Amino acid sequence: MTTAPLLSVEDLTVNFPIPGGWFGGATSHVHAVNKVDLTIRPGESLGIVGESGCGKSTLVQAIIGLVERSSGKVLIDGQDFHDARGKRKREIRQQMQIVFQDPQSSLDPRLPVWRLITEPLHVRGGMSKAELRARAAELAASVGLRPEHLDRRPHEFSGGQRQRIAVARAISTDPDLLILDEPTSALDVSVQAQIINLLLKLQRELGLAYLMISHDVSLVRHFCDRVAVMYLGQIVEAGPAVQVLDSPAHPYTRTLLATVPSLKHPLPELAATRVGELPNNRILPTGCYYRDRCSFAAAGCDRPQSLVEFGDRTGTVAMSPSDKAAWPRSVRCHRAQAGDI
Amino acid sequence: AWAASDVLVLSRAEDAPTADPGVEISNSGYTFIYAAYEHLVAYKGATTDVVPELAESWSVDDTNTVWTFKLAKGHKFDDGTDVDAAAVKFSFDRAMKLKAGPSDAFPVLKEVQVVDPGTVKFILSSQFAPFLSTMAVSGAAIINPKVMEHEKDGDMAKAWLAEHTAGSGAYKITSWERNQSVVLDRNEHYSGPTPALKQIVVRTVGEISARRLQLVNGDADIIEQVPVDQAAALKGDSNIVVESNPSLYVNYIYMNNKRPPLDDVRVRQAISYAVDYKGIVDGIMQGQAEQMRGAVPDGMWGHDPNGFQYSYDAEKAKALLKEAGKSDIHLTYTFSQADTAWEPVGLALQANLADIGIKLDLQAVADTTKREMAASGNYDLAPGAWTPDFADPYMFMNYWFDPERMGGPGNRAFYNNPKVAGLVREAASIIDQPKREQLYLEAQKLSTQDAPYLYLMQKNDIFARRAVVKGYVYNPMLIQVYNFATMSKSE
Amino acid sequence: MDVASGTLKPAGQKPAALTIEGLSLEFPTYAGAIKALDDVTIEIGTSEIVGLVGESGCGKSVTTMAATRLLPEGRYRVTAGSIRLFGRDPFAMGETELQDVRGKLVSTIFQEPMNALNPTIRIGKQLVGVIQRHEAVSEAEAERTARGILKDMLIGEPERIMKAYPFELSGGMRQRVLIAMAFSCNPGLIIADEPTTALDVTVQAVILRLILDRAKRTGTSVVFISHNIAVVSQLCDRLYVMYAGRIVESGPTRAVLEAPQHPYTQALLRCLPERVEPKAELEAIPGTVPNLLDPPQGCFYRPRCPEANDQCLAKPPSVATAPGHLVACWRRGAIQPSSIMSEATL
Amino acid sequence: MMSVASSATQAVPAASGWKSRLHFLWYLSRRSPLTLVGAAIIVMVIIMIVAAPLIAPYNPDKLMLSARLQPPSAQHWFGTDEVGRDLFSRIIYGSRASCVAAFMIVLISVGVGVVIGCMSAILGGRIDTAIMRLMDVIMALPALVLAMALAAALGPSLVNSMLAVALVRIPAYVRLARGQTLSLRERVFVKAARTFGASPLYILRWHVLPNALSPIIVQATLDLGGIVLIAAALSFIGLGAQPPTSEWGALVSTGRNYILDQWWYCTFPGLAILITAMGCNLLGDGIRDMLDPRLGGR
Amino acid sequence: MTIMRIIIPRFVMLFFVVFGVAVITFIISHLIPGDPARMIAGDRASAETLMSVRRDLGLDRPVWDQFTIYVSNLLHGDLGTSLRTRRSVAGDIATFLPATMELGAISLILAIVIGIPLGVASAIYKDGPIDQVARTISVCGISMPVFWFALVLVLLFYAKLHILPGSGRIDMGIALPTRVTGFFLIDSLLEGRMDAFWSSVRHLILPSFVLAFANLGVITRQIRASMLDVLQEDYIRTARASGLRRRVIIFNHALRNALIPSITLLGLALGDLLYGAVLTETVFAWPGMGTYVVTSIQTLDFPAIMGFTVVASIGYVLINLIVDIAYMFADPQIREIG
Ligand SMILES: Nc1ncnc2c1ncn2[C@@H]1O[C@H](COP(=O)(O)OP(=O)(O)OP(=O)(O)O)[C@@H](O)[C@H]1O
Ligand SMILES: Nc1ncnc2c1ncn2[C@@H]1O[C@H](COP(=O)(O)OP(=O)(O)OP(=O)(O)O)[C@@H](O)[C@H]1O
Ligand SMILES: [Mg+2]
Ligand SMILES: [Mg+2]
Repeated sequence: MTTAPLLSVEDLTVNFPIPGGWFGGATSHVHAVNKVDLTIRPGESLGIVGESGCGKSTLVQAIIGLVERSSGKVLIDGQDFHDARGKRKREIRQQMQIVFQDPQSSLDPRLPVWRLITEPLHVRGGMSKAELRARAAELAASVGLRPEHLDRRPHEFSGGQRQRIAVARAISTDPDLLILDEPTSALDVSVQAQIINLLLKLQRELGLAYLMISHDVSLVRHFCDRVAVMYLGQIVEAGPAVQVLDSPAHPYTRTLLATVPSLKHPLPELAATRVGELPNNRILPTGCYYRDRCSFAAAGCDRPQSLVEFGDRTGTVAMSPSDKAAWPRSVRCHRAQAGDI
Repeated sequence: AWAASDVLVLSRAEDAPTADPGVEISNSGYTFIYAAYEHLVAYKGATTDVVPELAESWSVDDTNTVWTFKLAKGHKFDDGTDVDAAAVKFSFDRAMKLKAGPSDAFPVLKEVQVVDPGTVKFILSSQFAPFLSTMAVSGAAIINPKVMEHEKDGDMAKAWLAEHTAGSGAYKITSWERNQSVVLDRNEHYSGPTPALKQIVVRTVGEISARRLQLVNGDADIIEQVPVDQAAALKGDSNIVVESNPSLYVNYIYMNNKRPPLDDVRVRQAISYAVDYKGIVDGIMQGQAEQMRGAVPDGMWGHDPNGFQYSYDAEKAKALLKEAGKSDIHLTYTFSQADTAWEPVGLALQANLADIGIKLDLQAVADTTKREMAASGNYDLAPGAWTPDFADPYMFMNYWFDPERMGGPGNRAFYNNPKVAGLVREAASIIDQPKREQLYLEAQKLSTQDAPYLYLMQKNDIFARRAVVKGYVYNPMLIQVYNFATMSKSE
Repeated sequence: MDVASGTLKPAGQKPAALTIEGLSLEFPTYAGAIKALDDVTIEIGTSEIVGLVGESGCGKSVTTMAATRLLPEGRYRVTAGSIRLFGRDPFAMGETELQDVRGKLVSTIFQEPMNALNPTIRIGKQLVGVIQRHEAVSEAEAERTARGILKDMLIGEPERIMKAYPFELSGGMRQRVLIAMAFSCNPGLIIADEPTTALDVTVQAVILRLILDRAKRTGTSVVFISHNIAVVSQLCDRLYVMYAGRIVESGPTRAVLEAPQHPYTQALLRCLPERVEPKAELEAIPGTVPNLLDPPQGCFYRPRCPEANDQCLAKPPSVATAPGHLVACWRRGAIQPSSIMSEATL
Repeated sequence: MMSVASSATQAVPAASGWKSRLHFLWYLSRRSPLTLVGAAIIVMVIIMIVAAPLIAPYNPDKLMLSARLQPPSAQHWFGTDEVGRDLFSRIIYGSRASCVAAFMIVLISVGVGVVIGCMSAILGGRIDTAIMRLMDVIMALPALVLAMALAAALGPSLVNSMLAVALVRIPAYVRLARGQTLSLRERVFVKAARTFGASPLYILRWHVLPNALSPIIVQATLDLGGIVLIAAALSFIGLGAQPPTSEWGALVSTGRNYILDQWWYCTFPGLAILITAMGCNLLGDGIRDMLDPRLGGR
Repeated sequence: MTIMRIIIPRFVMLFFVVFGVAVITFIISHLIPGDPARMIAGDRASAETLMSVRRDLGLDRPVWDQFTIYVSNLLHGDLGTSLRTRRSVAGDIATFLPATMELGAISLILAIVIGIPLGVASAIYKDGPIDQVARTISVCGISMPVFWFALVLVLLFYAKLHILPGSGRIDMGIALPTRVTGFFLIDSLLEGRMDAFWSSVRHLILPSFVLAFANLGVITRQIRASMLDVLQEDYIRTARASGLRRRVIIFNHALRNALIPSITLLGLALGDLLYGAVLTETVFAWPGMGTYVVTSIQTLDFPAIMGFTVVASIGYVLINLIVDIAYMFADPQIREIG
């Protein structure tokens, strides 16, 4: 694989100040995302899984610029819109688009569908109303909405149709990358299937790359080429979706997969679900973040762990970003590397 | 709830600001001042003539600038000390030092000298005809010098005297609850016969309807500020007497003589002819007023019973306007709600003037604002009310027509006729009354022709009392002032 | 076994926890009546864990809320059918009688743990309030019971939690408190209305385990509502599949999932990404759920069903295809029961 | 007491045309007859304002000193006043001053308040703080007193009193608009617009204003009732419309001098104020209920 | 600690607001046409007299000086001297405030005692006859022109039926109770004078009812709305599903939470009470702040208006402070974490 990465995220960190001082000053920070590196190649789908509050949404929102990053870089096609200004910024920015979880709240209830779909173009400017409408009709058709829908308002649609509108809007600027933050978790399974099919179709037709967050492991397995498992703002394991999800290496990935409800295996015993609550992300633990909850914890876990290629027995050399694209599978656990698990 | 027969309850619209003779300028305060203090001289009965009160006799020197008063014996302040020359001197010195409103009644007072405890001398800087009359005004009340014990921060006991009294009158204030009631009790040391009424209670009740009901229910013995409509309604009740007496209170309208088109005498005359005086007197005032005839009201010497009176004559008014060559006149009537008649009068004027082609806008403002506008000449037409402070035509003629007094002091029409000015000034400088009367009549004749003001009406003073209240004597100089000492309640 | 009626109830046993027979219910609105339930028949035996699955809005909650009469009074109409809660008709009960039953005989755990606890009352007080309401015990006794049951819910420091306010607890913790509350008076039936949808998968597993273990231990019946078939499959002995206010299929979990008879159930299972190759097209159900203001004639699934024919214009009756396995479909014989689960590890 | 299934998979049927609207009206009259009463009152008042010359039997300013204080009769339905004007006609015409004033006040305070509130929320930081502190100060001023003081300062006239009342009402709308803006800013569709690179002004114009307006309009309708009262109260204490303009509060004020013998004088204008304010409140409540999805309507 | 976090900024705020109010009133007072000196000295005062009065009042100084003097006096609690009553404004306010507070307190209590149960009943029986009645009452209360209602009641109960007094705080013939608190009800009881007590009670009935009625409307409406909100909360459903008694649910669970948003409203209602009191007092000749300020405004007695405004705004901020603290105690989330 030699293609240049479409998106490359380097060392991305997001801290939220917690206002607590008498006059509004911050006394501490929420460490939502901690030094995340990831890359997506054109046409590829990357899934991110992890339990609630581990920083998935914050990560993608930092990528798309909805939350301020504390440090790190986000390059789309080698450019970081953070440093750009004005029209240029908008252009770089519009190479990626986001589809949110709840289609109801991500659509302005007062605008007609055609306006919603073409909003990114409207923001960009330079198109007449008629042109916008024409484009809206094309886009609507490509996501399976009928032309007569164009003048209706979002509340007149079902959840699935609304999500179609959101998808149409996201592809209106011909982006290279679509970020999907739990795009189907608010929908019923039958509707989920329609949306997933639509997204897959669009990927085939438009060569889109996806970055998808989901709770649903089987959906990620189905939808994504690669998957990254997040824990406490870090990526703890990454690699081809099928490999990671079928034979997890990191202890956390294992627990997570064991608890995922499935038709295939019974409800786990309490012992196996002994996962407790997500630890405090205000004070980051030293050493391995998962140590306190890990049943494999042993000596050496109190050292900071780094994400290294699985099977790289040396276990000490961190990967350089350019290496990662080539390395298919990596894990952040010295015991897994050592084959102790 | 009937009050006891030796307690009189008086109900009025608003609380008096103060009872300090050196400060107070409103009739509601005079009620207390005249009840609690005596003066060197007093108005006689229902007339405007003065008679001795604290002074037993007086004399004036040839230059008419030095007045000497001999004090009567036996008058005592409410703490038992005698009223002496020092007290007189103290009272006037205090008034002049405070230099508040009341001091204006003594424009030429240079010095008060104590000759001996029973004799006091007033030295004037120039001859001032109404001097003796001014000795009867509220501000000339004689105050016990001991009040200086209550002085605070050099205020000449102003704060204390605001709600207390220290005089030799029949009553003294014993309690003052702001906006509720003031209680007056008999002064034990009063030199006159012991009054029949032991206590006077003055209540503040804002609503006329409420006051009226109090009177009807017997909760109040006297109620003040009775509008004509209420008076008419009360007349049917045999327990109630509506006192309606011709007063020296006049309602007139300032016409701004400086502002075109009102600077044209013909326009002013036209307006004076355009007004339906009878309609106003009968319709708005229910007949409780009479049309003015010249500046000096009926009841005051100097009034001219045969003087010229404008009457309603729209044709003449139109002719005058035509003669003046003015058309399309647009005027504003600036008024406040201080007098309830002002708005209906304005409405009537608006209708009347419309008939002769003058458009009149009504502009209601706060009373203070209205006064300020009148004082600074920032108006076209504005209603005014005037009562004399002392019983002398000077109060009308010299105030209204002397160009020296333009604006606030009195000449609010900004009227300037040197001939009239000369006449009134001369009248003020001599003390020969027949001669003065002559001059004033002459001045009235001239000024009425110039129509600087719109002479509307002389109103009756109306209040209502229960029939059981006896002995009230009306004096046109003493509106809202009662002769409590000689009044009584009997079935 | 009473095959004809399709229930598994052995004759002569004590009454079932909940029996709903032919219940039809509607909500009158200005646009017309929303026919939320149509001829719903459900039976929950004692000590049985029964799942109720179906898409959003298909009437799962309404069914159970009607059973406990928790629907807003005056806003709905029962047009047919009957309900028996432990042999008693909730609609014949007086207000106080009903209150005695709720919490004591039947408790409910709702979906949103975030708001299901009173924000201004301490956890302990809320628990004690419920216990004292139903059991004649002293306050100290009630507190002891509450602590005990919190411990059973694997809450480490029951003392601390009892003194806390709901906002101080995480969602998973709150849901455990709610389960503790539901179990606190040892009810015969627990209705769990999507108790874990709002929670994280890891927490969900714990919560489900807690419910399951406790119910098995105390012999409590559970009605488990979910739109997640996987969850229901892990938890329930039997399940009912609902579609647009009707029960379309019911039976033992394994039987229904392994050999679904109703085209809707089949389609639903085929939607799941679990069983297909990555990136392959998922089999989506065409069309949308019917408008309950104006449902289609006959079988409600007809407009979306590939197998539908004229017969389907009449309402299909529930027929047992195997013991305890009922299907409401005219075409049940004509369709191959696609054995979804056979590929899987079941 | 259960929430209607939140994730509405089921398409809501589009409200189509007059038929569903009629249906809705009928439904409303059963569910909320008071709202209909409110609407009817407002319609009546509007008719009164527009068609005053057609309705009023007399010229409201025509003096008839000979017919003072006549009781209600066939000629004068509501009697006459102290200078013989027909009270019925004056009340009809009075609706103009009273209601138009109230309407203008609401319009001004909504307009200014919304602009300031949105700006404040969008600019944020020091400017926001400064604006909000200023609003706190204005809020802390006793409303009626400030209105009276301002009216007194600028001269008592309807316009000045209106400005004064509008001024004291502004902070309420600033807060409302600011709150709306801040909460809308957190809404996902606004976030979405930000990811397209939309400028704050774009977001204000296309997302914030249109969405913030409906709660503000509800508030304004409700306020209208209160402001009719305040405007009347100002006139009542002599700070309102200039004579001879008829205004309800002023009519009550003059009428109270005659309350013992001429009960009709202040009774009818008072009723007019009461009924109008009631209309606004009923309608406002109704609209709010209708916009509240929880309460059934849509 | 958390209490301090709320209180201290509020006190800073208090100074800020009072200063702002002082600036605004000062500016207004200087815009007003009308010469205070003329008011004191009288219309006919000569120019000389006017000058002397002006000097007395400090009006001859530059505006800036006047302002600094005004503010520094303010800091010493000196609100200046009323032009109309010629007394210190602070003294006037001290005199009139108790009357208003007595009236306000009684009517607020009335409004709360009637309004809350009415609102609760209205919410519980939503759309039923009780609700319709309660809504009608509340909408009448909100829409009622206070001054007119007062007049109508005076006409009815005083003029026509003669059963209740129509003006003042106490009967004519009864001596005022010795001033201790300024509340007649309390003072007369302290003195053991039942005649004065009952007379004061009778005088309070009409004005406090008028004033209560408007607030009753607001309170009922608010309680109803927040009760409706609360009643559809999930935790109420939980409580119902747990078989708790209806009474317990309504009073222990729902009302408590419904009151929290209502507290803020009560704070605002207190502000409105002042406005209503102004009008009520005017009609009932109640010797309180309302009458005082209306008369002051009519006569453009600016020191009095400014003094009143400053005091009222301090009152407003203090009330809000109390409301915030009450809010904090009612809502554990704020209490515990601030
Ligand atoms: N604006 C914010 N201010 C403070 N903390 C925040 C903010 N946004 C998120 N957080 C915190 O950052 C952490 C990560 O949140 P995030 O929403 O990214 O999690 P997530 O993985 O998307 O969870 P979920 O699966 O529930 O959506 C959480 O602890 C959250 O509380
Ligand atoms: N109070 C109500 N008024 C009107 N319609 C209602 C009411 N409650 C429920 N409904 C309707 O009844 C139908 C069934 O609702 P119900 O809540 O039982 O669905 P559900 O299966 O529980 O869905 P979900 O999975 O979303 O909870 C829905 O169409 C809903 O709109
Ligand atoms: Mg998220
Ligand atoms: Mg449900």
